[in-house]
Amino acid sequence: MSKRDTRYVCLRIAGEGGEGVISAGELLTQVAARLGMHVATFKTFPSEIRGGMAVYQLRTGPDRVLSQGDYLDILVAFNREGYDRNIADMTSEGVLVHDFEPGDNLPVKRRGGVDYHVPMGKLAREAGSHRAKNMVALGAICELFGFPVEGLTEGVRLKFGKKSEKVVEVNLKAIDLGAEYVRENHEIRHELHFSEGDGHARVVLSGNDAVAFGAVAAGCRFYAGYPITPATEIMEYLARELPRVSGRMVQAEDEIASIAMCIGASFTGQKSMTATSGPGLALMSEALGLASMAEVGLVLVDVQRAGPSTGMPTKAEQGDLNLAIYGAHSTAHRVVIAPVDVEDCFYQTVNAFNIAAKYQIPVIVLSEQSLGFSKASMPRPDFENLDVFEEQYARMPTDGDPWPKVDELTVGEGYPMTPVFPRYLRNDTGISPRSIPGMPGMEFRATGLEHDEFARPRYDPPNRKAMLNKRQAKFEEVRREYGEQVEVIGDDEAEVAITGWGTTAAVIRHAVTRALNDGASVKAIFPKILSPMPDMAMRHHLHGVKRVICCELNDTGQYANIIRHRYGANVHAVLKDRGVPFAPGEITPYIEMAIKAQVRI
Amino acid sequence: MSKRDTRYVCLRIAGEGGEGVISAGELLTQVAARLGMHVATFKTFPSEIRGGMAVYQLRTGPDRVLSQGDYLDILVAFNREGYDRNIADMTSEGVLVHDFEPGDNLPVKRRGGVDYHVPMGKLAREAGSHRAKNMVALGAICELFGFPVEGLTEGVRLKFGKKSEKVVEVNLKAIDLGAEYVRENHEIRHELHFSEGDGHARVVLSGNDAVAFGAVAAGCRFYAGYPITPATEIMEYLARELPRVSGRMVQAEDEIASIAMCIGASFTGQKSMTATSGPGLALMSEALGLASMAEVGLVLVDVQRAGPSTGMPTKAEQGDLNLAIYGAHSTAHRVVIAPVDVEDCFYQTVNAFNIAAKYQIPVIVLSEQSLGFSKASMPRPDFENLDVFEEQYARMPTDGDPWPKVDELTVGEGYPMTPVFPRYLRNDTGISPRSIPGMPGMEFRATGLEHDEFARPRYDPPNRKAMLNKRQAKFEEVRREYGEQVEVIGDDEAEVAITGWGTTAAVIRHAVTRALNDGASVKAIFPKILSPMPDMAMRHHLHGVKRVICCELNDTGQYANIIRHRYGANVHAVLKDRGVPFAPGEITPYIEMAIKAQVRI
Amino acid sequence: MSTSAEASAPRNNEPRNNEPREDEPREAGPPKERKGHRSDLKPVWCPGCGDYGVIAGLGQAIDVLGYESHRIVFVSGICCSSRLPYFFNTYGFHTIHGRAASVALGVKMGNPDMRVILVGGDGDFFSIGTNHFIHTARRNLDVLAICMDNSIYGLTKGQLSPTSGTDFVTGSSPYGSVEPPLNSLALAITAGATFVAQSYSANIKHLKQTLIEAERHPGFSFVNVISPCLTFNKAKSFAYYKKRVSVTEEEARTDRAEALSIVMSRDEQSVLGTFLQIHQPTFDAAQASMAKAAAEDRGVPSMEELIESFA
Amino acid sequence: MSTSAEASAPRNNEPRNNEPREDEPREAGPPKERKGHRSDLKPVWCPGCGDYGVIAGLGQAIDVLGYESHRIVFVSGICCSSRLPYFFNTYGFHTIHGRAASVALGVKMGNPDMRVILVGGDGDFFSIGTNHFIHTARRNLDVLAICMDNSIYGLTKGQLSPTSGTDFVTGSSPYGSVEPPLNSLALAITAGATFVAQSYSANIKHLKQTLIEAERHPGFSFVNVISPCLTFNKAKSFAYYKKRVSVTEEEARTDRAEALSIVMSRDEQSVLGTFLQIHQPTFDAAQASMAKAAAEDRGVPSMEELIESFA
Ligand SMILES: Cc1ncc(C[n+]2csc(CCOP(=O)(O)OP(=O)(O)O)c2C)c(N)n1
Ligand SMILES: Cc1ncc(C[n+]2csc(CCOP(=O)(O)OP(=O)(O)O)c2C)c(N)n1
Ligand code: SF4
Ligand code: SF4
Ligand SMILES: [Mg+2]
Ligand SMILES: [Mg+2]
Repeated sequence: MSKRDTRYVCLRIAGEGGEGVISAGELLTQVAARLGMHVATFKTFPSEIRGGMAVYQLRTGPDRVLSQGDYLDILVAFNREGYDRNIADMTSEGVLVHDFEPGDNLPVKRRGGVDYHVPMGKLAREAGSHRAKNMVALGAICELFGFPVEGLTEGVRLKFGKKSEKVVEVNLKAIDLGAEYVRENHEIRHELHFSEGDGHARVVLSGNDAVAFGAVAAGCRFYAGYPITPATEIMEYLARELPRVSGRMVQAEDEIASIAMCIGASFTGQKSMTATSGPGLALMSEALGLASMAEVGLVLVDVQRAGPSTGMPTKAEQGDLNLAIYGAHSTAHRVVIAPVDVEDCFYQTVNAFNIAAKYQIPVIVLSEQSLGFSKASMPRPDFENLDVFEEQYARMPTDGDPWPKVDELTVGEGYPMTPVFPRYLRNDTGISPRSIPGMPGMEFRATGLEHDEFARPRYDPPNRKAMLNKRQAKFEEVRREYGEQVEVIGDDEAEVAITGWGTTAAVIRHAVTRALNDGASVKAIFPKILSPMPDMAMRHHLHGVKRVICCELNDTGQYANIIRHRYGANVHAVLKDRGVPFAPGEITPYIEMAIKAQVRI
Repeated sequence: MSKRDTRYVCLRIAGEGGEGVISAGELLTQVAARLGMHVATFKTFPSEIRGGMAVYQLRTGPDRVLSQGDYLDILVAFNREGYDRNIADMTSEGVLVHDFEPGDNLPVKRRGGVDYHVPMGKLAREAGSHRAKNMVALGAICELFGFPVEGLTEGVRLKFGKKSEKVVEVNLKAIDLGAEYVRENHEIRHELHFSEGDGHARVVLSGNDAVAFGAVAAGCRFYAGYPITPATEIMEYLARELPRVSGRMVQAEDEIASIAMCIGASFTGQKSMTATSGPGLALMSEALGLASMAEVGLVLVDVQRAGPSTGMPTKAEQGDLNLAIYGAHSTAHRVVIAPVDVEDCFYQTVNAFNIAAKYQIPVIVLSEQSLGFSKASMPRPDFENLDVFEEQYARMPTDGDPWPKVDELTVGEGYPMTPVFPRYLRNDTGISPRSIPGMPGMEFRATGLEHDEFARPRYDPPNRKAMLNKRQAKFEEVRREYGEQVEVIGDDEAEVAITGWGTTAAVIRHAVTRALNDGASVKAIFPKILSPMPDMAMRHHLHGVKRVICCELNDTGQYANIIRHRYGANVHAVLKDRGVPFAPGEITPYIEMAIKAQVRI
Repeated sequence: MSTSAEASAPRNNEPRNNEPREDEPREAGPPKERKGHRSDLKPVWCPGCGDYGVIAGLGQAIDVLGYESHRIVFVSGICCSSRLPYFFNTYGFHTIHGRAASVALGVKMGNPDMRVILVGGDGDFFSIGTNHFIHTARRNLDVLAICMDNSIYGLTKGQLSPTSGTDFVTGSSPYGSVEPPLNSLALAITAGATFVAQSYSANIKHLKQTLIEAERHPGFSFVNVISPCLTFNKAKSFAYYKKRVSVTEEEARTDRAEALSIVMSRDEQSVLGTFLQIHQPTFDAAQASMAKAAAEDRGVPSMEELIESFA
Repeated sequence: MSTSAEASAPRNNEPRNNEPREDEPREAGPPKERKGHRSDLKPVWCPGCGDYGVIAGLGQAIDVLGYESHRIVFVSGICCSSRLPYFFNTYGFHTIHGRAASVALGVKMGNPDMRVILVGGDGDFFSIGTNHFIHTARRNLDVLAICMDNSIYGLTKGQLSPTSGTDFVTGSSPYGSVEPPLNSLALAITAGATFVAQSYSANIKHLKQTLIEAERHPGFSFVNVISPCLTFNKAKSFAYYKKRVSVTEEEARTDRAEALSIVMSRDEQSVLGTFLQIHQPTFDAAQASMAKAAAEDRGVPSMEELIESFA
């Protein structure tokens, strides 16, 4: 087993909802990123509106934080329940910072580690408000683990400065008191220490932030959506920012209207997006087919949550891959992309818009509850060099340069050639010239019926075949353009490969990185696009592989089945569907077993 | 190549919409069935409301008619267009009966065969109405091919007797004139002859009739639906007949309401059904998930049509298998059954209701446009011995026989045991006891949220795991109960197998029967249920098979992919997606190539 | 599980009673001390949420109505308000967002003896669910529909609702909404509801009385209950309504146009009272009559008889 | 494909014009002889179908309005009537059943300079599409919505429509419908349409004039056109309407309640005329004002500025 990399620290704050757990965690995260630390977070809050436990966890280190890791190093418990419910997740050598009498008969006893008692409530009241308990905790954390207190005080000023000077004062006092209490009452009995930042100030976004922001960067100027957990933040961000850049955000009456509005706006040339979760994606299935058939590009973000039906709306699951790929009557092509972490959410969203515009096709971005809600640090994107596709519309023909001829054979009897705009012109790439309302001389009627190159309804077999092929050709173009984009880490010659998608890919990366450090022969393969699958590259990387581990958060192995039927691979599916993400330590044993050829395929 | 079995005759009538093509064909079919001939039909009519060609085709023979075969033996063309558009489908030795001057410069010339001119229009006017053209044709058919004219005249009396004596007279006259004209003007120059019936009078139903009628037989007493081609006839039949048996039929405002209404009615213990086509199934995806999660059984019939989107609503395609199986966010179990012919539509619908009621699960019946619309003869079912499942509801506990204990472990902390009805009790089969509104003492709250055995919302991992397993167990029970129900014909030791589903299975049967007659070593495998797949039996029958041919009417091989990923089979997919069904002759070459190991897998 | 209970539910395939039910106001049962059939589950709503008032008024109304718990079916969609069925020990169905009206129709068709109470929030009823609301009202299905109107999306943490109104600032309308509000009372009257009333979750007496009358009315009864969301709609709090709510003394109208002119005047938005009550055939009764007539005219066929239409 | 055309469409990412458009009645352009921008495709409707009248009246109205073909976008759902966009050589979108209103909203948001005309049948608008109709009307989106009402489902060969009414016999109501009809004019008024009229496909003069006024009205204009289906609704034929149709002389009301009381009286069902016209801010204009204000208040940010909110 690989030794823990002690340069990474995983800290969890736990308390009642309303005690400021989340805001303390977010402040710490923000400050860490500003100082150039790498940080990734995870939070849960009670699924009912009020009451219950709130938990905020962050992991930091000197380099990219691959996942939340397996165990807590530090638990900051605002009360007994915070301890009881979280202590099982801490290593036995972990550090506990708490505000309760450990003398109480604790149901779970620790078998090692270091405890520090800090009377957070009491000190908060001393500082001027019982609500500053969380700041006392932060002060103590600075003192205990070498987190730069100046950064924190600066952070408090930035965050609360506008609100009121009084709040700033109370909070700073509370931080002081927390730090002071530790200095005066505790001797440091642990080794854990936050690693220093590299000085490159980073920004902190949640997966939902990164998608929403990425949309703006990609040129999205129309959004329509209907609120649904855990996707609502995307809409709320765009409600604030789209109008500033002359965009429009409409809260639709339901999900069907949302996607229909996007189809309408895209038809006029606006880059459009909607975001939803599983139940909404299901409702959109029919209209998505229209987008495919009428060849209208748009981006649909599905922040997956645990189902089926309403299921567990605040819990994690990767259960919508089948629906995204196969959720259509007949063949309705759509591209499916699943970002693996927050930074990827940004770039894949830009990617999604580019594909949607270039290929005139709907693109589904499969995010996930635990990704949508967790914040992580990332470098500011280089906007100058960001690849944003700008569509070239068709131009009116001139004498010397007329519209391309359509195939007389498929136009056929009873369907005369006419000089109207050949909106669905067939060509090698399947990508037809497009005009948009307002362009004179190139009027056409978009349609969800089968049609010919002039967009006229047609049901005869030769035309049907031609148009099916055209749409398929376009899909194959996407496969070709993105066919190389498969991330591979590890040993090229390995007989064991591990693969996964979305958030699970990030955890697999972590597990594989560890295994490689231990000298294991394994490779990890992550396709960037899940549909169309990058077959060439996948076949190449799977060549010579004897056993494939597929990990995903659902109970039927949706992705594993694809790997099986497309590549005939020997797949062992490692599935989890309890509403919580994988930890790398849950994956490691399967890698080991696969290497020893012990997995049952 | 196998020799044509001349005991089977395939006849097509073609004319303008409005010329009585369909009613003539239906009359002939009905009479043939009454006389104990086996008959199967196929019709197309223009997809626009009016105008265009109407075509009716029937194939009869001394034994079960497996499919429409490859070529026409007889073409009855009411006019030139009827000839032009259909002649290509006739064998060169075929018989043409027509009402136009073949002297006209025909674009398609025949290279053989026999022609008989019958002035149908003229004789019809003689008989008293230009609308009796079709009856003149029928008279000629009787005379030319030995169809019993007494049966026909009897049929006319039954059909039009109630309407008016005058109509009967005119029609009988027209039949006479047609027959007489042939007798007096033509010498019989062909060998084709209808085979005699076996005297067992059969009934004639379309696939839609058989589904609707099957529902009534299975105990369906609630139907809600929204009109859509090609499923509307199911609703229209039930609108007429359900009220007579105290049932209820509601035309809902849309498809989402349709399935929601069925869920409501099923919840009260009524056997419920809705029918739709692809776009409707897509819209129902979300609510279907509720039925799975709340464990409410219902039957959903999808009469597939060509997509995507509105596509080609009057054309054939088997494109909804993916949507039926995978069209859900997360794992929402549903059973999927695809009848292969008209008779199967009846029995599989009964089956679907039995499964829905017994397993408290939604069941999708995948019919298809060409099946829904074609009529075929079948023997009257033996209603006495028809297997119709009657649900036993839970009973109130008594002292000696209390409610089964639920598992204390999964109830867990904060969720006390209560004496309420354990609606979602876990047990070996996953099938929980059920109560319905009106039963005192067993009240419960059905829900689409994840829940515990008492139907209370619960999101914790242990309960989640237990309930996922419970639902999966139920699905495995269906697999077990229907696990042997795989139809296999042909050579058990064959290295080549051919498989397909729904209407295509019927055509494959035909092709394989021919190949077997030719001595080929091949077997055909048809699972009766497509989800859950009968894995045991499929594995058994695929054992030793080296090459598998999968035929289906869609362009991505939806079923072929399942065979690949479930059984790792070497599959060559034969796909067709032009809006028209397979003919057996299109399948035969693939069987031959597979036997010679020439197919590319 | 052995001794059979006295079940009043129809068994499978047992013919429904096709005698059209009398479409007359129902008589109250004997008032029993049942505490409104409340269940053991504690509501998960925020402290002070208006929906607590609704549950209280509803419980009291049910006590007066005297319905047995196994004869009541609560049907709800998805939202804070839609959690209500869990808190009663009756039959219940917590369905999906927006579709409760259609599920309720199925329940009522499946077993017309049940008292079906449809509950939900303003978004559940009038955003995603509008179509089903309208057509269920049009059919005059005999159910009681209660909308807990807080003019906000509570469960998803504060977005615009169709009843929020212009200039309203929410998470999804940070610059103020540009959408005029939907008048749910007017919509119900136009769509075809036959009993339309408004009440308030802080006036439990009025609420209880209104619910009793609405439930006794045969046909589609709609009660819009103003039920503030303390957490996400600070603008329309109890304090806000305290000044605005008044109870009308006027009688319910029997003419839709008249009732409409009352509920469409802006000032009437916070008036509590019953605005419309008309007696029209219910969907349940009309369906039963139709089935009875069909069986009489064409006979109740056996399967053997039915198949002869295909001979 | 080389020389660029004079395109008036906004290019990608080019900011929309946020100047709120004047919400005043539009002036007519110069009447041009364009034969209503008809396309080469011949309608596939049955001979004598009422929809031919609609296409004629619409073509004449467009001639008078003088709109150029590239500035018109027809949006339809799925049904016989929804085939209409194919028969005009303008931009068009034949979408899916019931969702045309939402697609139209997207089109209008995407390019507010377009004249968007929404067409469909009674089922498309008022059965599966009711929800979108209501909320698009409520927002007062600046489009013209034309329902070709034949009180039947034509394309699917004759089933009950929400506007058919009680006792109506169709393929899906063989014993006569038990559902009261939906009053689409009343629904439009209640939902928030700001121009509501009825016309008749056999009175092309009235139809043309009504469509011109409706189209010139800024905001959601709804015109219900009685347009008989000869094939599947023999009961409501031209002959049936001939006796019943009358043209009102009254002025359009500016008060919803008043307009409602007119369209709700049964006798008024076959009255042709304009029942409501009110001037209220359109959704388009309100959205533009909001965007303008947001940009002024908070500035038009570059991406570099925007990301600082995450720093
Ligand atoms: C198909 C679908 N879309 C969206 C949601 C998310 N959602 C749940 S409740 C709700 C609206 C809640 O507002 P309201 O109906 O007014 O009820 P309240 O919570 O205020 O009582 C939404 C949008 C969902 N569960 N399902
Ligand atoms: C989702 C979906 N459901 C059902 C249909 C079938 N369908 C097509 S048009 C139509 C109704 C046609 O009636 P109407 O809207 O009144 O228009 P008309 O044909 O009478 O002009 C229906 C039910 C469909 N195309 N899509
Ligand atoms: S969020 Fe609002 S509506 Fe929901 S429980 Fe809390 S107060 Fe009630
Ligand atoms: S079916 Fe009716 S609505 Fe459709 S085209 Fe024919 S006449 Fe017109
Ligand atoms: Mg609400
Ligand atoms: Mg119609």
